[in-house]
Amino acid sequence: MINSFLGFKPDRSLYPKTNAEGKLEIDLSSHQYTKLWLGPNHPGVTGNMAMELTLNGDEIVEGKTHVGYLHRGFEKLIERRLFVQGFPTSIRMCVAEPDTNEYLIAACTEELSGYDKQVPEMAKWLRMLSLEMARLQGLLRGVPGQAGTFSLGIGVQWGTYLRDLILDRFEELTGARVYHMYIIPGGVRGLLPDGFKDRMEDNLKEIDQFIIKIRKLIFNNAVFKTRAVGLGVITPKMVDQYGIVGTNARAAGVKRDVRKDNPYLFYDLLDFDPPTATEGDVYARTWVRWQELIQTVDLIRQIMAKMPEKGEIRAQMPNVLNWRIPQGETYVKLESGRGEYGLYYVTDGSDKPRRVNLRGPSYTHGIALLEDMLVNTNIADVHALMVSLQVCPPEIER
Amino acid sequence: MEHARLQLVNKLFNDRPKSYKYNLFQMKLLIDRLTQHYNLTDYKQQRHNLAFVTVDKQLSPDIITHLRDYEGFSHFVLLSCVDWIEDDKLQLTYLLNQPNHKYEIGVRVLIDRKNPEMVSLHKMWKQIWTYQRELHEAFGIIFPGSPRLEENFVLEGWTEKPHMLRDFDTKEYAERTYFPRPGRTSNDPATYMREKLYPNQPVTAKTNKND
Amino acid sequence: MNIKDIFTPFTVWSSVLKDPVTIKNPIGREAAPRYRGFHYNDINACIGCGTCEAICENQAIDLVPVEGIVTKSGDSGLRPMVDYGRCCWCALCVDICTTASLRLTNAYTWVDTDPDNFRFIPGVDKKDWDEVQLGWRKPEPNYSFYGLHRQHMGELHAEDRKSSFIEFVQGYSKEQAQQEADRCVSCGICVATCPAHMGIPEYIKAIRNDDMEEGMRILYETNPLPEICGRICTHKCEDVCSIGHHGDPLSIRWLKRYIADQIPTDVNTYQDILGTGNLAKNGKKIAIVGSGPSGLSAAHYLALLGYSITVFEKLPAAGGMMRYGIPEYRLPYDQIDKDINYIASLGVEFKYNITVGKDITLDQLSKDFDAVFSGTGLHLGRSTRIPGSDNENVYQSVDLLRDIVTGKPVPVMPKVVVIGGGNVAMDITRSMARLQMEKYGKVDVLATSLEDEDFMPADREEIVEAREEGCTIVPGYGPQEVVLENGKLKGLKVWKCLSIFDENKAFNPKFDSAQERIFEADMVIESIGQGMDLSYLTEEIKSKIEFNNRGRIVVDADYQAKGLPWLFVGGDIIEGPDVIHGIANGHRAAMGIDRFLNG
Amino acid sequence: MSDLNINQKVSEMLQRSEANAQQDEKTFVRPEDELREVVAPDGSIIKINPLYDYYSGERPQEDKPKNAIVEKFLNWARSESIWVLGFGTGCGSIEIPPLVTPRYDMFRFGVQMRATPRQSNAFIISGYLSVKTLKRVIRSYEQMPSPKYVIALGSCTINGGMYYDSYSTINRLDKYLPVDVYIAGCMPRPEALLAGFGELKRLIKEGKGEKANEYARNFDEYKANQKKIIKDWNMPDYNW
Repeated sequence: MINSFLGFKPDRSLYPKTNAEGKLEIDLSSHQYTKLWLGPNHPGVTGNMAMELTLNGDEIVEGKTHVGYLHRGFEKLIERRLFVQGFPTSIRMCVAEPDTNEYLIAACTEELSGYDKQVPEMAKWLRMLSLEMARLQGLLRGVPGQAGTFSLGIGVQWGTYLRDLILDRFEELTGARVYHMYIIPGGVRGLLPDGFKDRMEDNLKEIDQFIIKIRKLIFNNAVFKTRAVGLGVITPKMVDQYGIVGTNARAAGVKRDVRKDNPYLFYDLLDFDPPTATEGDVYARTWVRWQELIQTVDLIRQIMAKMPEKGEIRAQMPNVLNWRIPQGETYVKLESGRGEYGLYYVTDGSDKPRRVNLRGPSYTHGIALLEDMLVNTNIADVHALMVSLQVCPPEIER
Repeated sequence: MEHARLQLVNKLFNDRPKSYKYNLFQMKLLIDRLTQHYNLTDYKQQRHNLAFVTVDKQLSPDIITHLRDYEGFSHFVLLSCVDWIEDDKLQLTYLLNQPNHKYEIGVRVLIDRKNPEMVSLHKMWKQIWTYQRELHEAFGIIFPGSPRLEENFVLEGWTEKPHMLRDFDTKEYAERTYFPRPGRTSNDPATYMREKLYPNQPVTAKTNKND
Repeated sequence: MNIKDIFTPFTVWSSVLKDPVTIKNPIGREAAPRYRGFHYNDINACIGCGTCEAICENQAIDLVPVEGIVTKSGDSGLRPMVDYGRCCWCALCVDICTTASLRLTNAYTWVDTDPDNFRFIPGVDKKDWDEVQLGWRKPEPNYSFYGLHRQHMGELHAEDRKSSFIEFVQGYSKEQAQQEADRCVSCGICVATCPAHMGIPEYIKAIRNDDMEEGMRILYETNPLPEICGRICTHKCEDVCSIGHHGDPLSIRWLKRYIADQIPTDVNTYQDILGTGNLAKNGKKIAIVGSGPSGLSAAHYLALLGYSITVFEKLPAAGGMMRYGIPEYRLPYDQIDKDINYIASLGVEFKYNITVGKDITLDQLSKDFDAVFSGTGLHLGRSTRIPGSDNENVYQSVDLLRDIVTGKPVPVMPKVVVIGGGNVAMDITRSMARLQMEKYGKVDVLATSLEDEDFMPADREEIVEAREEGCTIVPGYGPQEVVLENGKLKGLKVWKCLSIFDENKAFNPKFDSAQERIFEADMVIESIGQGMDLSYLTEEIKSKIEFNNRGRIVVDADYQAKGLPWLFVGGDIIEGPDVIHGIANGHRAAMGIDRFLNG
Repeated sequence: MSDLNINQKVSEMLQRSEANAQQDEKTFVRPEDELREVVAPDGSIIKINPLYDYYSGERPQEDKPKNAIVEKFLNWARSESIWVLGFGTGCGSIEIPPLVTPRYDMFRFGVQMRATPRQSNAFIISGYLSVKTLKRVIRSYEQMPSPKYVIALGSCTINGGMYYDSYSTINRLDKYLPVDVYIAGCMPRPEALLAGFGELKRLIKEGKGEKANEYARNFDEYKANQKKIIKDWNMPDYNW
């Protein structure tokens, strides 16, 4: 679409031929193609990931992703740790939205040990609050960050400042800025501090201002429109083929939201409707995320209004040092800012899990989908694509 | 305010069981239909919207195709592997999601641990080859025909046994390879107190036995 | 795209006029009050239990000895050292800290050029943030990593139990025992305090695993009388239990009883479990005088080593004070028999109704046997020697308790006053209450002690239970005179006790004669301690061995009497009245005898 | 040093590394990196060894301090213009954006991010390093012009942090790269990072920021350590 807009018609005769199996036949020694490695050391790549691009001019004919630069072997390490020790380890699986991991570890262990009914109500509200705050800070990075990939830096400057305000609230509530370690099996680790809601409301007001400004800055911007419209289109058919979830699916018109489909915590008490779009391109995805930003602010307000003032924060659980969970397996999922985020958890009756497998949305978005979407795009659009799919490498390789 | 909140909570507890029951009912019907066609060796209803079934290795491609094409499990969630080293088995779990009824089914397949091989399903969903590539690296499972199976996924230059197998000891490997900073020693309180306070006293009874 | 899209973005220029959001002085900006920064440990409150080390998923914490901190009962003398090359500031160590001494301050700046510096002992190594008060502390309330409250032990109701001698503590069910065992943090602080150094964390682990046989094996490593100890041990371990610093201590004694109760009474089962069915004899013979805890313990461990044991007992049944001093409602006889039958099944021979010194002399024993162990205990009641204490209605508690067991008629009168605040005093108080209940249908027993309520030597629960059963406990008074009227006992005159020990910490009570009370009584029971009866030692033997200033025989670490190599002495006559001490030094004396005879 | 010496040294080094390449590293050479013959544009056939032809076999050189006054001036200048390579190697890189944005604004302290190692003189190792990343980090570090500094963030760089038992991450950064400043925390807050930059500035001003020279001096030792864990060493020893 963008190419036709600029009146540019690529010469398809230069493209590599495909063989009988449908694979590209690229002969590098023919001097027709260039191999370019993008990342891992590259400021535009989110996280630490490499893409091996085969170029024809500046157009990509083949893209291969290379992950593993952030591999720490979490799933192996958690197998060596007690159930309660799993959550400080697991949250480091994704630095962009760590709270989701805490919740999943807690929910899986509670479900398998039969304590899920005993989690106090207050703890559930506080879990929801911290999850929504995590989504908010993720979106405050993500929405302006999309414009940042087209070299529009001012939104990033604002967004990072506002995200920092949310991190200050996190610090008050949980005791840490980024790795909160707040949701623990059985409940949470603290009540709201005095005056938290007022300070949060002040921050939310600032974010309201920002939301309006960002609309003028990004969505009514000639550069952004020209480059984002028509880039990286996801069709509704692709959603199931690739396992696309979250905002990426919703921007393609497929309404998938775990908070609505399989409500967890008290999400069915909140009044919201996940935003959708139909175009499925980078512009639509950013637009959906921007609307979700509005919605998340609203959800935080709803949660703060509906939650009780005081209450128990943790159920009485077995001694953490002796805690054993009977044999079983489960899959618990939640809606993170990037989409369905799930944990497959297997126990074998000992005091440590048998297997923990994280299913992050980036796993499919960042490898299979991204590789196919890179073809026929321009080098300059690679980062835009990557950010628009919200690829978070640490959750791919774990 | 407090009253409104209580009303909300009540609404929740009144409404939820209905959707739970609906989900459960749908899942029961599904399992009934499946058992008519296939031989399920094990079935467990983990949650109202999540069940696990165990099927034979040969049957699994059939049943997964059936679930996708006839039961609407169009969303492939994940492919995972569990190492049951005691039974000498690897368990592959294909987790599928039904977006309309909003429930999930986990298809468990037990394969031989000594000679792990499984049919590749990369033609069915476009992201499965990634999982298969990861499992090949992490557990050494072979998926014949799966694209880029032999390529490195997360590791580079790995010469040990597949790293996710239970008998690969990561701590021992790390200590052997990565020079932990020396100079740390710790004491067990009970042992330390014994050495300090009553070093010569018997702690266990000796027995003189006829053999 | 239209022309508007080119101009709208320029509206951001409106921000030019806004105040900058930059923090003027970011370095050292104060973190939130709950921030998890660097560690601080109150080393005086810390007991070095090591739960912080156990919970740390990064192995960031080491327990190291610290200069100036002495290892003593209830304090391992170790303190946590944190490695900031490992820490992830999750504060699980703070949340589980049993003494709540460890906390995280909200200081967070530490820049260094040497990576080896990032290792320190919080609270000992001086750091800039030691004075910072804000930071992460254990969340309050209702937040704990282990159960704070002990499982309630089923008991008969006071009204029911005071009318009979049936055991009133019912023991744990399996669920209760497992939940109680679950509270244990396996720190092992208790092991050093237990005189027998029992493997407490290990047998509690066996309960968690529901492996009673393993638990039994662990118990018999150090204690051959688990049924008895599980009921009447003075549980010094529970006083130092680390989780007792905030919350109830673990009920270690009841858990021990739970294990022993699960094993059937059959001695063959015992032998199968403990693997003692087929002991090899080594041909040497040992005589044991007295079948109290120390004698039984020595007999058991010597029998395991293959010695032939003969136990001489003055009374018609084995058990010593456990049988003749402790009332049946606390320790039923069938439980004593259960433990003793097993020891007898190892080939230990019991000779009852033989008084050493009278029926057979110690010298004769030394000739017939390779070694002699004497654990004769404290069976003589001590008198207060106040005016009137020679009255016929003034009794000694040990005598009465023994008479209750042997079935001799025991004088029971409507109003009884007991002098003493120890466990024996409580035993006689409660026994008398039961007897009164039987005879008169009501309870009127009063016990008085020198010590204040908080310092009474009796176990807390004994006092509480005695009161529940209708007894009156009046602490803090010293007896002055048994009031007689025409030779008939009328009551006991007491003065308020001001202090018990003088400046030199010698026993020298001071009284306030103005606060005088007279307790009406028909009989007075003295229970202020017991003395030993060493009359079986001949003058010749006495001249060879040494006595210390308290009149006790001087022994070495193997409980070998100084000057008389074949004589080993243990139990209450060495350590004072306590069953677990007796068991411990019976075990050690057995090892000593083995060393003495086999080099 | 005369030209002859340099040439001799280079050829020796190339021979040595080529011998290495043929012996133990053969298994890890990818097909496109293998020795092969190609047709040059003029039609002649030439042999190429992609791994060694594209790099030089140079060794890092020690930078001797200059005359005292000049050196002092240079150190002042260096300390006030710390250009950091924008390579987010671990979790800690999430705290870099707040630093470059208005709230903490590290530009006012003379610190800024650069996209390429050629323009940077400071390297923030922001936490754990997997072996795969370490290989790239070494290459990036060696490409940076001297004098250069390394700032290590968090527990992971000191003694492995929470990944002490991971098969994939290194435990001690100082075995593989010379580190100037360590900042404690998991991860350190932006304020602590600024304090770290302050400390680095002080070190440079005092002339103690000489770790790049240490790397040159102990080059063989560092290489030995690096090669011990990077099993597929399909690159020359020094990439500048």
